[in-house]
Amino acid sequence: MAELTHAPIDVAPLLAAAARPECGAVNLFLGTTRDHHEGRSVLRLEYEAHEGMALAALRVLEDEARTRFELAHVVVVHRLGVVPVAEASVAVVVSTPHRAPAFEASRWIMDELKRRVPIWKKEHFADGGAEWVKGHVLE
Amino acid sequence: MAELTHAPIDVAPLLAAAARPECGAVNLFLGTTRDHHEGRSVLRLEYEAHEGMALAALRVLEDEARTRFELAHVVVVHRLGVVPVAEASVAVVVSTPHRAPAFEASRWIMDELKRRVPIWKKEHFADGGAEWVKGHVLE
Amino acid sequence: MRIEVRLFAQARERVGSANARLELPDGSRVADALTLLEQVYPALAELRPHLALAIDGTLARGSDALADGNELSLLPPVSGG
Amino acid sequence: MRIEVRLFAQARERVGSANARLELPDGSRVADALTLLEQVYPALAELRPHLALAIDGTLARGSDALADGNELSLLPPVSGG
Repeated sequence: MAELTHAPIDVAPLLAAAARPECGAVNLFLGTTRDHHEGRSVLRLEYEAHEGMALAALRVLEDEARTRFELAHVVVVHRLGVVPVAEASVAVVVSTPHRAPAFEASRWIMDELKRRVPIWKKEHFADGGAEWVKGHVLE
Repeated sequence: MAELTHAPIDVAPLLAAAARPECGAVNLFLGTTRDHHEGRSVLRLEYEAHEGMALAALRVLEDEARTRFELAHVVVVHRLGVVPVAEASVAVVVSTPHRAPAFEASRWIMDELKRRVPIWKKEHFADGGAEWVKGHVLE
Repeated sequence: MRIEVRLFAQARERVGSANARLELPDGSRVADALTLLEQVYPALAELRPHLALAIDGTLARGSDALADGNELSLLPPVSGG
Repeated sequence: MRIEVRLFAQARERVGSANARLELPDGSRVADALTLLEQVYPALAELRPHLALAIDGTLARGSDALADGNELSLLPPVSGG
């Protein structure tokens, strides 16, 4: 079940929970802070959420993905607050009997997460500026 | 760089090595032993390789994937010997600046690995039988 | 009636606070609350076409009615992940 | 000349060993080695259409020439992952 955390994401327990006897595939996707964006050097990202709505939206996403891709297991964890370069802001773990749906589900969850979940990302640049990333109007 | 191992695959160092400042996406795929296949209950898998050729083929795969998907980082680890249910026989880790190629590369590597790498898998069934999985003629 | 407003990201920064409190006449709708907020915080106007809105954690429209004690959230375009 | 044969998976099981040694006339090709192996181990015949072959770790064809000391690998259809 989805979680929000203000601490670094620990993937070990996520992978342990994803090991299922009935499955042949586990996929873990991590979205990490990249040190550049559109030619500017990025020092860190900072995330903010409507935590109640974000958690609810992530859990709906998990449920939809579980049905759509016949997942045996799915967990999304999103970190909030400052996320330094090379650290993960989001982890998506899925387990499936066969591998193709594991890739498809992970990708779909990430695409939908960026559209549907009230979380905001601010980039802090080496040149001193900071900007909220242009996002998607929530529907 | 690709590895073969007779021990359980430890993903922690693989993920640590995949954390790259210039990347925004890390994908880890694990192929795990499933407890059933075509209606039969599976107790364990057993893998065998032409180790020299398999390692060389995996490294060629890594190089091709690195070029084709512009990967910043790629490692494939394959376990040999007995792999119990729910444990990983193969791990593929990639890092990319953006997420789409991370999913595509992971999937491509797994598809090609099954065609090109001299590794063989035997299923041991609960009913006492054991069978080599029907595979792909190496080209 | 009294409405608690929660502001996020750009909306929060333009207002300078994560929270605001509005006093509105009975029968007011979400759009009325936004209009009042824009009078107090004109920097919000530019953001308004891009805002999603929620009443007590559920997405809402400008035409939705407000009730005393509602929490109204101003949600700029999202960018998680 | 002497050829070291390595057998994997089904090929290994049908022969009952991971290794074999062949003595072949000079000028022999990969196909000659296979034919001799099939005489000694008839259970290999059924597998032959599906085998890939390698000389010293490099994929080879039936028509490729063998040299003294070559290692010939018999590689059944692969199923890693």
